[in-house]
Amino acid sequence: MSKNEKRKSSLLLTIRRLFGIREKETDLLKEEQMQSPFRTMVRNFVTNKVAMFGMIVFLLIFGTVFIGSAIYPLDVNQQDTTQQNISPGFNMLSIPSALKDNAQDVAVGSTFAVGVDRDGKLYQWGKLTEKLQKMPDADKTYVQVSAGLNHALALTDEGKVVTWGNDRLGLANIPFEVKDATDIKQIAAGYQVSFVVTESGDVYYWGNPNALTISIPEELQGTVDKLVLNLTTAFVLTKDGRVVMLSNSATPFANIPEEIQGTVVDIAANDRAVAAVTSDGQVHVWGTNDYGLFEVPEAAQGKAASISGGRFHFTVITQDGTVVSWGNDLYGQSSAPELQNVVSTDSGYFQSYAIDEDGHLTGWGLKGYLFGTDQYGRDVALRMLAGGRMTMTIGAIAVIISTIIGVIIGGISGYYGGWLDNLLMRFTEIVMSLPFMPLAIVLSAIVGNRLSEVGRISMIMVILGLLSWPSLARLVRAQILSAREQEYVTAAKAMGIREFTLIFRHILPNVITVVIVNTTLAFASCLLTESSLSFLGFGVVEPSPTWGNMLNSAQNSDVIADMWWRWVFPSIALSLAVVSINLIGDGMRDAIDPKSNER
Amino acid sequence: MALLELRDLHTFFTTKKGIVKAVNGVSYSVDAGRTLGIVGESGSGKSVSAMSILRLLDGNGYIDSGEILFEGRDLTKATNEEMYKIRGNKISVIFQEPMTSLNPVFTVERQLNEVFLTHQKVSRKEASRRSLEMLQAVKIPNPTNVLKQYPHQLSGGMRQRVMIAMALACQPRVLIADEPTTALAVTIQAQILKLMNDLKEQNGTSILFITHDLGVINEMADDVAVMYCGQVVEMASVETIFGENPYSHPYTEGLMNSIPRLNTPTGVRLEAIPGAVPHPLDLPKGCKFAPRCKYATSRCLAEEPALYEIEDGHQIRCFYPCKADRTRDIEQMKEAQHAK
Amino acid sequence: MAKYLIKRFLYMIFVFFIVSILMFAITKSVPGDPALKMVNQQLASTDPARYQIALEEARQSLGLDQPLPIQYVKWMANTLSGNFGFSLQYRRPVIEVVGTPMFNTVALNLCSLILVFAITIPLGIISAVKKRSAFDQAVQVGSIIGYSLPTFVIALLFIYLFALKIQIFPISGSATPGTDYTGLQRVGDYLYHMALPLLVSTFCSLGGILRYVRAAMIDALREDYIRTARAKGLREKVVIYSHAFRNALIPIVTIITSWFVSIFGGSVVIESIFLWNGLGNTILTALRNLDSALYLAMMMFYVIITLIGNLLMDIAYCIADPRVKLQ
Amino acid sequence: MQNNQTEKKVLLRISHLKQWFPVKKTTIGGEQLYVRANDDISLDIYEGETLGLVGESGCGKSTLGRVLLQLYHQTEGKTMYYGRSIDSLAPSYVERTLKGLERGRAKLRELEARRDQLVREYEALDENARLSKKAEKDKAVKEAHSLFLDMAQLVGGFLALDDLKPVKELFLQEYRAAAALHKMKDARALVQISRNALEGRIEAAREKGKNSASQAAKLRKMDADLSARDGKIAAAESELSRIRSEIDALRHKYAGQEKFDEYERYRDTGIDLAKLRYKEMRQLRKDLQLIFQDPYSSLNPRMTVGQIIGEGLLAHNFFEKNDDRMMDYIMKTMEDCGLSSYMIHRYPHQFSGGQRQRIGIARSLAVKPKFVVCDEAVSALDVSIQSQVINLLQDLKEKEHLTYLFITHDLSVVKYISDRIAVMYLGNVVELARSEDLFNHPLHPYTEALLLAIPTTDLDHRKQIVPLEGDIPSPIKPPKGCKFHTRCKYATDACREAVPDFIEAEPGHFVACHHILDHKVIE
Repeated sequence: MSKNEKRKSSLLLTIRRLFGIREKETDLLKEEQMQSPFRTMVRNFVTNKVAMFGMIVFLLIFGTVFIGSAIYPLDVNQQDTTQQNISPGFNMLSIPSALKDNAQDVAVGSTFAVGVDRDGKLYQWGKLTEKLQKMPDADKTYVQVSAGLNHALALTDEGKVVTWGNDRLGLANIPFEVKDATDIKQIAAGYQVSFVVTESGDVYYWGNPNALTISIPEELQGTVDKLVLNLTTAFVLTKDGRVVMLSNSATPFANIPEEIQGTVVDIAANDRAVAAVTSDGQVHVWGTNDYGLFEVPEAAQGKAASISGGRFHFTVITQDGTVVSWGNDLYGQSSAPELQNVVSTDSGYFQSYAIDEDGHLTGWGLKGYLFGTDQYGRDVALRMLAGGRMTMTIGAIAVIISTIIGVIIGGISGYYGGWLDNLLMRFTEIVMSLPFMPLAIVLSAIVGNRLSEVGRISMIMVILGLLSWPSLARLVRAQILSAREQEYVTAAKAMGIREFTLIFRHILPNVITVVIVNTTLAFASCLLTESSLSFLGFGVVEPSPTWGNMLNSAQNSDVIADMWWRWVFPSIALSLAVVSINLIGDGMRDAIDPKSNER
Repeated sequence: MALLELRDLHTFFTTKKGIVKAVNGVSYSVDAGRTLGIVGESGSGKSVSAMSILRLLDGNGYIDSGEILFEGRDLTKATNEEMYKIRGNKISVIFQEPMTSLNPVFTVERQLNEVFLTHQKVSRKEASRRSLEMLQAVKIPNPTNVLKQYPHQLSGGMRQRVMIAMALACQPRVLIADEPTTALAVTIQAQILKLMNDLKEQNGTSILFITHDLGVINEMADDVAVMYCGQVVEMASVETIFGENPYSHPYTEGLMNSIPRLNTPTGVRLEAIPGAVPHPLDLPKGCKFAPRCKYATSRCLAEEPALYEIEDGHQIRCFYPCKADRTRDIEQMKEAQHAK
Repeated sequence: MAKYLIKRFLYMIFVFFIVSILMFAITKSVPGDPALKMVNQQLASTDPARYQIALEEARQSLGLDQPLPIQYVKWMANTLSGNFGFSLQYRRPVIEVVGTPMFNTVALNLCSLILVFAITIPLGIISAVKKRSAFDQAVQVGSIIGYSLPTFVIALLFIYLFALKIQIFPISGSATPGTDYTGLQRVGDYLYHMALPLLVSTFCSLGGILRYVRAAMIDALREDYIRTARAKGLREKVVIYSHAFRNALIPIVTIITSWFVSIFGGSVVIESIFLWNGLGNTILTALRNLDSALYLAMMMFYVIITLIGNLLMDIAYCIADPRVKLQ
Repeated sequence: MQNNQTEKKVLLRISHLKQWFPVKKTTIGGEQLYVRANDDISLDIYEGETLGLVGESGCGKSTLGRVLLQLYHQTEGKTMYYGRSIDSLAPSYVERTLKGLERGRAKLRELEARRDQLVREYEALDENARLSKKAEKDKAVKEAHSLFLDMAQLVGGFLALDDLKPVKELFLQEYRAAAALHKMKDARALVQISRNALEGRIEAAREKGKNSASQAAKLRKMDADLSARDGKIAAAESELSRIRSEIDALRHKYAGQEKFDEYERYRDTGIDLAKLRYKEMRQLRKDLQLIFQDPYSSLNPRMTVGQIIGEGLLAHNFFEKNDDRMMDYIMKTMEDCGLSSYMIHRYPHQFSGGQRQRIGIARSLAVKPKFVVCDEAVSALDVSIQSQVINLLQDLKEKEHLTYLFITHDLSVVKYISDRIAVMYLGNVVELARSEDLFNHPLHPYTEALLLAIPTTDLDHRKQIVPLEGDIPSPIKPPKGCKFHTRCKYATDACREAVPDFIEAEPGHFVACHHILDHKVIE
């Protein structure tokens, strides 16, 4: 007969006995057991609306942070210059309705897209800088568009080129050849540069010459059929179906497979690789094989008609007019929808668009960022999840450390007293007289410098833990002292209870409740300290995020003023967390001794 | 014409669990120059009734109905302004805990002076002089030093003397003494009781003396009101209560028999009152004392007796006030049961 | 009293030394050779020999060649004789460097101290007297939120509101650049710059203190002697503001100092946000440039402040409460 | 009075008990002050009596009660307990003393030398000079005596022998035998309770109509074990008695030598509580119980009544943990103390003051004590409840043959309940007598004053209270000489100088006063 069975049976026995006495005794018994002090505490807490509210909020935050960061893991080193400081919102793919079924050409920019409809009207959508918003005069009719990082080009029916958006670095001053030219065939806007290709096969470009390493060999002029760009360089497809890279730097881009030369019908470049479609519909990819760019899907291989490239993906139109994308699919830019008789596509950055023969325009890929991006183009929302987890973990572990130390020291000096007590209390006072914040900063600055990231983080925990235990120690000591003075402890002693039982049955229960409350409140304050440290740059440092150091970069006025999303969201999260925890702590205190909520 | 008279006073407290009827229809009166002793167990509402007189009920307490007539005017209707003028001036109080009833951060002098400065148009110097006189009046050894001292430097007895000095500073008509000696050692209690008696003789102050100690009541009071569950169950002169008397309330009777007296022979069993004071939130329907009363009949449990004058100056709240009768009845009942 | 002070003082000295050793040890564990900062780095390339010599001289002048205990003793001796060493980053003796920051910090914190109590005490009293009234509830919730919000969040918010949206205060600094005000103008400008940091640090402290004042007041109002005071016929005002508050003051006084000390430390954040040239800012820059002498001095200063704070607390306590006798 | 011959059996003998509490030092190097809660108290408590202890608040009566139970570590003096023979506990201090017997006697010789010298000096002095010298002399006498007692109590007359070695060996043997026996008995007790528990379980099973063979077997095994142990114990006992007889033989040999006989008289079978270790005392606590004044604070709010009462039972091996019979026992105890047993699962806060006090009483009496200290057991209760509790205490005393130390400040209660009464003032027992004697003609001025100060419910002497002037002096710096002299109307120089001895003025009536009252107070 196992132990708890025994216990059960004895309970049953008593209950039966209670039945024996009188019927109503049983519910009386229930009602009585409801009244155990612990139950009462719980009831007090649960009935305290404010505290429960805090509890719910905290649990929500906690859940989101830990589950969320598990579902959407953050690559701490992932950055993207093309996506810097994008404001929150999902309008990157929101094509103007006027254009939707009447599209002629579309071009994808870093965070926006430009399109022209069959009547030659210009449209643009997505996240537009002020300069981009200044669109060229609408009375002209346009035939072709192209979008760069933060500027755009358009070609009028008279074959004139117009440019808008970023006008620095000479992007504004179109060279006179281009101005005079009447036979412009292709326009291409890139990273701080603009290109045009003429019917006669000549290439002209202007803008920041150092943005990409470009050298156009003389003999090439007059043979160019098409030009494609990525962030680092450019390639041309000659009229005789050859591919030439417009730079002689020895990048992986350079090793163009020889066998395809002369048979190429279309090329595309993204920032990892270059792809060419040969007359037999084969797709050849070279460069670096990230995101499985080299693994051309079956659907495309051998049936490819034309191709276009985004930042890390390619999109192919097959001979039977369907669309296939592959490569980086972080934002779904490589999962192309089922489309029929597509005539043209444009893939750029993280979106792709396709136009079919009746001018229906479809787009897929990155819609935008929930909480925007920061100065390195990192998704704030993602970082907040990871950062939240970091902050809370640090806080929790720090609290655990300090609680352990505090309870042990407080307990020893409270229970044994005498010289030991004296010693420990002096020690506690000394630790208390250390200036908390400065010392924490100094320590993390000095010690932290020589540590790995993990080491640094764990050091922060330790520092917080080591500096924040004294108050708890004192509290525990006081509690134990008062508990030992309790009459019922004397009673137990007089009864001849074993010392062990005395401690665990009569003294500790008084302490534990207090410890719990204190720990909760200490958790809140640890969150605060950690984030303050990180905020000052002496806690957890980039790239690994915490709510504190996400605000670190928000310390200048333009960020505060114009890029509100970079500080508002982390602030709200942190504040909510701390407030809710404090509410919980308060609730607990009130629950434990109802007199205190008189206060 | 009584100096202070409570007429059917009801003082209630609102609590989470419900309304506590601490004082539930209390009427008693203090005549000029006499001492009314109020005796009762904890929770009998004796202190509350007294605090209602000064309208010094804490937060959730309020006077629900009834009159408090002092010098002919009803204090329940008096404005705060009037109450300020009465408290400490016409009616003053001595509390149970001399240890905590004095403000620890002010000197005795300051706390005494305050009384004069509030109620009499006098200069600080004059106030100090009178304070000194008061200390002398309450027989405090070297009063000049005590004036300059803080309460914690005084012994319990001394503090209580200071309290008395403070209370009697303005020669009040009525002095409410709320268990003034409960916290004191026996010999000190005797000193304080004597002092109060002497001062009463001197200034003819009426005293409302509240205590649970029948002995003290016997020493101090001229008239006695016995309270139970927020009601006066018996009121008479102290001789009637403690002396031989044909009439009494069973509760009073019980109290008298339950406490051992010096002349109670050892070994003889005490007649204890069974049970405990009912919880203020579920008071019995009929006579509040019925559940513990050995004479209780079905009538007692059903309807509540009123306080009425059985003989001149002797009021009882009981259907069976005559000792002899009710004991006989109970005997007969016993026999009847035996017969069965 | 005197006896107590002496005893306490001795104890302070003891603690001071303990902490100083700790600090010294920490700073000595800093990587990098401070001597490098003193020597002209061009020499390294042009004339390595002389560079080495110069370096050695620098080391000697900084006393880095001696074993740590000796260095400590020397440093202590200097510190006690008022010489806090040489700031490498300012190339000036530390003592000259810390003057202004110290003033700025003290000014900032004193002002916020005064403001905080000017606000919290009346509020606390009222909400204690009107316990569980709507007003009180509001104060309660407000204060919890108040003391929960991180300093820097408040700071960013206030900058956004009062410096950027409604441009009434300067964003940062302690004086308008390019101006050479004198006299009152200068003071005015100074205060104008102090306003925002002051506002923030005050706002951040409100919650905690408010709760404390309220609690202390409620406890005081519960005491028996309050009933006595009422029974004496004292007006409610007198009862609350003279009797109750005087007693509530005892616990309040004791936290003032400890809290004051803590905001000294806490003002690091505020100072760095508002580029307020105070101790906090100085210590940060000193750390960034590994200016050990400087931040060592800073740390010791903080320690001293804390110790003195504790002493003041005891004295204040004894003054506030006649029952306490310091001996 | 140490060894007054009396037919009544002494249960507890307190001699020269002191309990001083150190006052927290305020200054460094300042002299250490003490609260002299108990200052040199000597009294006997007889089996089956109720000894009343009265005095004003702060006179140290509660302290005395708790010192008896060794809840404080007593500063000085002896507390001998006769409820058990010393070898039923075999406390370690016996061994210590025996081992150090020779050294002890050497020390004793020195002390005695010093004492004799001081006494001689004292004798030489004249009356009032003596007064100032008395304290010093008494101290020396006491020191010598207490050391002497430590040893004499154990070895008696043998202390007179020149060569203690053989005796020492013999006594050590005896001790070891006793200790071994004690161990065995404890072990047996543990087996016994688990056996009982098993039996209980088997019965419970039988009620349910189940019969477990394995359990029955187990039971049989245990019984076998027990009887085996009994055999061993018997052996050990015979061994012990053998050594005893040896000692007796020896004793016989020396009997007649007058010094031997003189010492022999001090032999004492009592247990010196102050010398016991925590564990040893813990075992004795079963016999010595305490009922508290404040029923609210003396019950752990986190435990149910069942747990509170059961705790002691478990601690003293009455039952095995979760033995169903314990429940029955607890419920029975509760009913005995006037609590309905269905309340067993209630928490203290669900009871009224009177019921709580009953719980406290039940807790103490559940472990079948011999001696109970009632520390103001009724003072915190309402008048009408007081008498209930007093009656309960009386009944239980009858039933369990208890001995009470009844501490209170209420004279009428103490007179009603107690056989003898001790009056305390400022840490001293000033008078001790049969209660009628004390009330009829008190011999100490303080007692007299106390009686006059008590307000009574008797009409005839109302308004006759004659208060005692002056305040109670601080127990930290009590007055020199007779502590009462500051308030005593009969005080003389003698009182201011010398501490009066606690003498038996009339048979069974002890008093400590220089001017014993001859007149009667209450006719």
